[in-house]
Amino acid sequence: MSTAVLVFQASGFFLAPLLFGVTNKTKAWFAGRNGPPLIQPYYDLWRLLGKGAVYSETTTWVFRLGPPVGLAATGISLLVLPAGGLTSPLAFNGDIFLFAGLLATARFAVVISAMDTGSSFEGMGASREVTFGALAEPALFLSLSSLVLVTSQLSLSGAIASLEWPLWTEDIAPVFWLAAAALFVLMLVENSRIPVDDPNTHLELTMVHEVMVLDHSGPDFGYILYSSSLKMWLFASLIVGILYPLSMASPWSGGLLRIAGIMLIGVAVGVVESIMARVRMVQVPRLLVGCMVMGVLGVALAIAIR
Amino acid sequence: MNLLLLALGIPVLSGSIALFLYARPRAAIWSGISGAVAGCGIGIVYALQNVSGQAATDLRIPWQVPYGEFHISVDPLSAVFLLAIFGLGLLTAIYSGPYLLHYRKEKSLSASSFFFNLLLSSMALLVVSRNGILFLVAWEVMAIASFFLVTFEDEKPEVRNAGWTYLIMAHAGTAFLLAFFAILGREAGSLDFDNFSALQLAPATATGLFLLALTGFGAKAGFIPLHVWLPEAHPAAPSHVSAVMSGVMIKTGIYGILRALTFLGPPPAWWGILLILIGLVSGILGVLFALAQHDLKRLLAYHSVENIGIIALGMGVGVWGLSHGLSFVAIFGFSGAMLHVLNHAVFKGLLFLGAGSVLHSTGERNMDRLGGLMKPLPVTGATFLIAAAAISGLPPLNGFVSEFLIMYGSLKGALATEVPVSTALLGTFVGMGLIGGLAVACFAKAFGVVFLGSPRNGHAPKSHGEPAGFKLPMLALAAVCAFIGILPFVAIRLVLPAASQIAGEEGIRAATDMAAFSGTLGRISFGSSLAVLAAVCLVLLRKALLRGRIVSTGPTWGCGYERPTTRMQYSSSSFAQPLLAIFRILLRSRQALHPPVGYFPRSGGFRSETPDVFSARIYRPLQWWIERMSLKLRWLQHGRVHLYLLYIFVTLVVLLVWRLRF
Amino acid sequence: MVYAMVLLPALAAVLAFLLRSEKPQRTILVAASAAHLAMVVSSFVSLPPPGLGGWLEVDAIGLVFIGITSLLFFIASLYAVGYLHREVQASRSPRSDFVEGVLFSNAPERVFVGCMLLFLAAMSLVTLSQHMGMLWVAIEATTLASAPLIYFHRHHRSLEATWKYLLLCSVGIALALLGTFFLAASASQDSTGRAASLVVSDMIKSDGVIRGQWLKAAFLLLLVGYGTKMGLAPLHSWLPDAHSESPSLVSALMSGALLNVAFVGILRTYQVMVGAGEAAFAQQLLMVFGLLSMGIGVVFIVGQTDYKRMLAYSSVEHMGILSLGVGIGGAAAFGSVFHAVNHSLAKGLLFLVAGNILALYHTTSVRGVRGMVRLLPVSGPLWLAGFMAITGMPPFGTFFSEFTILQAALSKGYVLVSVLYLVLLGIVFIGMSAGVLAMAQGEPWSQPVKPHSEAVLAVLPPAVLAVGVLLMGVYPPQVLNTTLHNAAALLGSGR
Amino acid sequence: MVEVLLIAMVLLGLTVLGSNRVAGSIRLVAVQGAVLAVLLFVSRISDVTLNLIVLVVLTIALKGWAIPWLLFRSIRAARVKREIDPFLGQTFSLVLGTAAIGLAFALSGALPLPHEAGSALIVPVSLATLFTGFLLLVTRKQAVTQVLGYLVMENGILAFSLALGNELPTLVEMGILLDIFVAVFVMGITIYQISREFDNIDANNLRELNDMTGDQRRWVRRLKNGVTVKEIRGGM
Repeated sequence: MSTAVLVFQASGFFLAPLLFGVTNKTKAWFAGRNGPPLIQPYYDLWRLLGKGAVYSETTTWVFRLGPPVGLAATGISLLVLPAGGLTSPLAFNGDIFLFAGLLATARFAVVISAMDTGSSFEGMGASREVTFGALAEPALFLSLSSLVLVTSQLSLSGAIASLEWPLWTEDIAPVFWLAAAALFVLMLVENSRIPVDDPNTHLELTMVHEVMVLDHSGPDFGYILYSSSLKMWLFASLIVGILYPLSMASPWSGGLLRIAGIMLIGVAVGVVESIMARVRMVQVPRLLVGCMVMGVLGVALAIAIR
Repeated sequence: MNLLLLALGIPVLSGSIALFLYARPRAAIWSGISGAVAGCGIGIVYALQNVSGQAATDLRIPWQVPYGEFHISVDPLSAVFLLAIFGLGLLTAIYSGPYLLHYRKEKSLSASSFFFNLLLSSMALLVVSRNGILFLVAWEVMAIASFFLVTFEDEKPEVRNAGWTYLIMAHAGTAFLLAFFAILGREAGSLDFDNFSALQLAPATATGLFLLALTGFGAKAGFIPLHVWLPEAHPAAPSHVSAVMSGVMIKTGIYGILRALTFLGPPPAWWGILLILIGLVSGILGVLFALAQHDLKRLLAYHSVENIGIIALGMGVGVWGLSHGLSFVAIFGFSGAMLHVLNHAVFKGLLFLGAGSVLHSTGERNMDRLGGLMKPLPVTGATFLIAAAAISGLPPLNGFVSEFLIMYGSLKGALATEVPVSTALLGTFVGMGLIGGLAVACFAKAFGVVFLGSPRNGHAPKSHGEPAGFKLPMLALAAVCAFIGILPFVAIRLVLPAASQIAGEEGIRAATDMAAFSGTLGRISFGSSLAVLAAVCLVLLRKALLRGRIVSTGPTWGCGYERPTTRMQYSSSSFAQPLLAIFRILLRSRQALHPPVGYFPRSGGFRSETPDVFSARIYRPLQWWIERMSLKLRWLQHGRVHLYLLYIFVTLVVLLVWRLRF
Repeated sequence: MVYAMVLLPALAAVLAFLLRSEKPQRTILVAASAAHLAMVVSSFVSLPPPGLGGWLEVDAIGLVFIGITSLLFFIASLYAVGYLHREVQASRSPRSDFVEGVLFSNAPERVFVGCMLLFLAAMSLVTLSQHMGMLWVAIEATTLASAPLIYFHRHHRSLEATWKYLLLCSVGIALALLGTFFLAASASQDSTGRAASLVVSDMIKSDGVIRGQWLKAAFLLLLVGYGTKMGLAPLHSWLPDAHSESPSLVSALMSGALLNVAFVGILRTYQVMVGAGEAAFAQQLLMVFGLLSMGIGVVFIVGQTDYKRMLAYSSVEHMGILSLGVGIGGAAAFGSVFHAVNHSLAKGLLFLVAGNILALYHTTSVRGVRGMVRLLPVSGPLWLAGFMAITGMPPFGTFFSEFTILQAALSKGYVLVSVLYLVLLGIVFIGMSAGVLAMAQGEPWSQPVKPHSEAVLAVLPPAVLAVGVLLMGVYPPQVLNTTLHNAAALLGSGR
Repeated sequence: MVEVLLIAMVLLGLTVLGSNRVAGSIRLVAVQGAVLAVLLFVSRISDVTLNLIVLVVLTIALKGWAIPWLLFRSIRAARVKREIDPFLGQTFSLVLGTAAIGLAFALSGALPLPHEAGSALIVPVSLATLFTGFLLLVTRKQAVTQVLGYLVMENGILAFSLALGNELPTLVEMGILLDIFVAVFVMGITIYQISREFDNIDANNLRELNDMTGDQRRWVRRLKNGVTVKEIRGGM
């Protein structure tokens, strides 16, 4: 395992919060404010990790288990992804399923810890989270499987590594576009960004993720924020991995370019959040079904062309 | 072989002793349990010796009845199921002690403990029998024993109805099996399994037999739409019985199908695709109906339907691979299916035991009145959580491993360049994605609503606590969940020989490749254990961070709402509502929504109930129609002797004219 | 020996008529039936020599059926002792019957015992006689001997049942007489009209000269005639009434022995047909009647509100199975004879238990009976066991016989027949289980619930039968097995 | 000679069908029995054996005397009303009877006598008498008249035994006669009991034992008060 791999794998864990910073900056720029500094998320994390904690007396150890498990699962699933286009140390045939499985584990952990509080708000959040999760899972499978079918590679690293420029010239290119688009929407849903949910509101109305973590405080909340930023990063790097066409001689330059790409995704999210309004809760499932349709199209194309 | 005979005999023997201890419930129970434990213990040892399939020996004892012979033998396939039966049997037997003693005032327990042991022995006999008649006998004895176990509380009408439904479905299934074996017997000239596997069947015959087996065994396994008895019988039965029935008894149907596959020669591809379709329907509808239930045990019952669906998917992938000569795919499918059989036995058994302990301590099955049981029932809660995560197919637990095998197999199949891509295979793992997601939702609901938060009916449950007889089995099962999840490459050794046995000779070669493949499983276990490790570290880190800081407790933050009551918690209905709304069209659940009106609403409410579509739309009308028809003909017996004489006369004349034709 | 099997019960009957007091009559009943059973068992060991110049002979078929009859009768006679005792206790005071409360009395006990013994004598004669004419005489005799038994409880419903039984069976059997004459006509050797033997074995030998048309007509008449007695639909109309109104042990005998005995009549005729090479003709008709009877049985079992009538219709159904089995032929013939044994045991068990139920609950309506398992610790389980036996669940013998028939049907390629057979059996199971389980399980209407102690003579006989039918499935005795196979061979199971 | 007697049997059967008096029909059946006995004698006139004599005498004794006596006794005890009220009027049943005779001749066409021992008329006549008996059984309400029907049937059947010459051994024939006698005897007793239970012997009252559902019973009751067939189908 070369140093490059180590560096880039590690970079994900270090740079993930920065992605939020980028997004917020973008939004601020659109709003004409100058907004919080780019590294604001790091401040937040630091502050939270430094705080004490308040626990509701209805809760049990399940509540305290949620954040660490969620963070751990998300982190490992990030390790499964190739970083900077380099095969990940955890890569193996079928790691797609481990990747998805770990994400599901993280979701499960956070959801039950939310339900442990017995608050109707967090129950509601949990209910919505699992609802969207249940629909997001097959969409994710579809878009990933279209990649697998095109590249005949059973591991994420393999699949992404073999998506190179020549493929883009062939007529299977739409498959990548579709997969990328689906993943982008999935990213918005999974990280409950606009147009699915507004991370800044604290009104009961529309919250999915935010409302689940109302009762978490101190380090626990820090864990949660960090793991959600990791999740964001993870989707972004996946999308970049698909769209990034070049293959460089030196791994370093390639990796750096990819990181830049990820930051661009962050900007894109910011743009979306500034120019779009939040859709009504009942329409989110349609959004996800839209993802599935894209996935199905991708798979169909892939089959048709093979 | 003698070990096996002991394992078969001891439970029945001790059960019969229990039968004679009619008047003394305690003695009856202990005699029954001790026999079951001893028998199962021996059985487990024997099964473990035989999973690799070296020491396969026959035992043949002549039997007077027509076509009958007492012929038993053990091959890897049998051994896998024996392992499940004896393993779960042992633990549930221990559990049954304190559970049944609860009832010793009302009723005699000897019958129950006799039939429980009889059920265990008959299941074991079923999977080792090598003669059609012997098989059918074991099959029906199993059905009868489980019927009497289900109707343990026969004073309740709903229990009686449940038992009746179960009996009817079981018998209907058996009718197909009678035809199945009769035709096989015609082809083979005897009802000995060895002759069956030697058969060279015509394609038409093979297809007919396959469909018969699929229906007959499917009724026991609970494929939709033959599943209607499960959601009735499992809630009605005592929990240790539900655990055995759902954990292993319905798997005898799976065993039957796998065994049948070894008779019917090389399968055409569409058998596999049919199995995959059945699997998808059962899996998705099963989990959706489960999500819609509010009765904890009913929910679990529907989840059995879902898991049977997953197993069917595995078998489908296997058959597909077999038919295309992709033995690698076949191995993945079959080993995944069989590992899932074991896994489901473990976590579904555990879940039902947990539900039993909830029932035992609160006397309540309706989740909308439960909540906050984590505090009074810590062990039950913890183990239930593990089982819930496992059944949702989450790493690092065992459910994930078997589902991984199946999905990976289907992906391999889809990538195989020799054959055109099969949409069924893509459907398999995309469908399994959906099933997994829904399962997460469903068990977040089941676990969260029952064990977390605070009791919904206001007052804390009057807990009878958890007897040691409950804790031990549940902890053991939870440990197995974790073990298989963390060390999958050990578990897969249990099922590989059996899988390769079904996949045929080249299957055995592929099995050796699989041994190499267990490297991949090693990666899984590496990733999983890494995750566990990371979680532990994070917990420790938090401990370290919080050392010396203020860690206070307060009420749950209600967004400024001052007087939250426990009735305000999300109920199981409201938790499931968004998903149910999406799949309304399939579920046809009845919903009663009373939204709060006005500025100071007095009350509001939401209720939803989801009866089984199939029993409501198919079975009940059919039954009604039969009764109607027979009643219409009742006037034939009108009581007038003159007309009776006329019947005779007319019959005579008709026969004379018809047969002597002039 | 063959004479003794007939004459001993007959003489005992006469004795019973003459005696006045009750106790010796019961002693005679039990003693005579025990002796009869002993004789039958001994003839299982070694066949006794034929009598009346071959008119009376114990062949395999006869042996099977006289075996059933004698065993069942012995058990019934044991039950009868307890039953009559109960009856005497009950009829000290004028009693009103359960259904509509009219007062009634019993027939004198000597008539009952005497007719029972005559009944046995007549049935033995049927199973033994090889001569078609004598067979007819014997079968008619069974009707006459059993009619007074039905009318033991003297109220108008039992009277109605008796009348229907008498009239319908007599008329039917009269047709059988004409059939016998036709048989004789068909068997007549030559134009001089020299006597042609009506002994079955001779007729089988003298094939070829038997004229087909007459033989066919004869078979039709005999089938209709004895079919009426056997209870094949649509000739079964008398059966549910007679079975539901007569005392339970009589119902047990009628269903378990009498119907079989009528079946023997048909089997004899069938033997002749096979001998004359007309097997196909007979088989088709037998299959038609078999399926029809099963169908009728189904129709009236589903939703049946009277459990004795339910059992009666199940007899119709099983008679259908018997005739279907013979009709299919081959291995099914064996299955059919085997099934006759199993059915007799199971049905006897059920009717005897039904007697116990009636004695406790005072009603024959299914709705009136709840929670038997709680109230009757022995009869309740026996009732369930009988139900499983009669619906053909393993490990009871019925399962094996029914499966044998199915196997034969499929191997002969009768797919449609097999499908109908399975479907009908399935629906019967649904219908019976609904009633039987409702009776056995649940909370009894009567409170408080405390198990009754049951008389030994009330539960031992059915228990013995239960063991018997279980034994048929688990380990059928070797000697019986061989006898059954010989019987099947007589029915040309080869072809 | 034989033919004449055979024709007489058929005619007697028809007369029974036509008669509207119970006592009268009993006598007619007795006469028919006697005719049968004579037929028996005449048809075997070639070799008269002791068996034959006994048989003939026994037949006359039973059919001509004992059975009628039994029946008269039971109807006197049961105070039967003299008229027969059949389901079908006498005229119509006569028409049916004639049709039955036609059917009988048609059937006998398919059954050529094995040999020329008896007259060609035997088969049709016996069948015709059989059918007549059946008609009586089906169309007559009273128990006694049904017994008469049974007897007529038996006469028809026994008439056929003439066709066989002496193929049935005497022992069997005796047994048959005895059976018939006992049957009628038991029936007589039963009739007596019936008359005690229900103060008439209208066998039509014996229909309490049935499996009809409630509304079917209702429909049958309305059927007696006359409804169209269409309605019945609606009801069943």
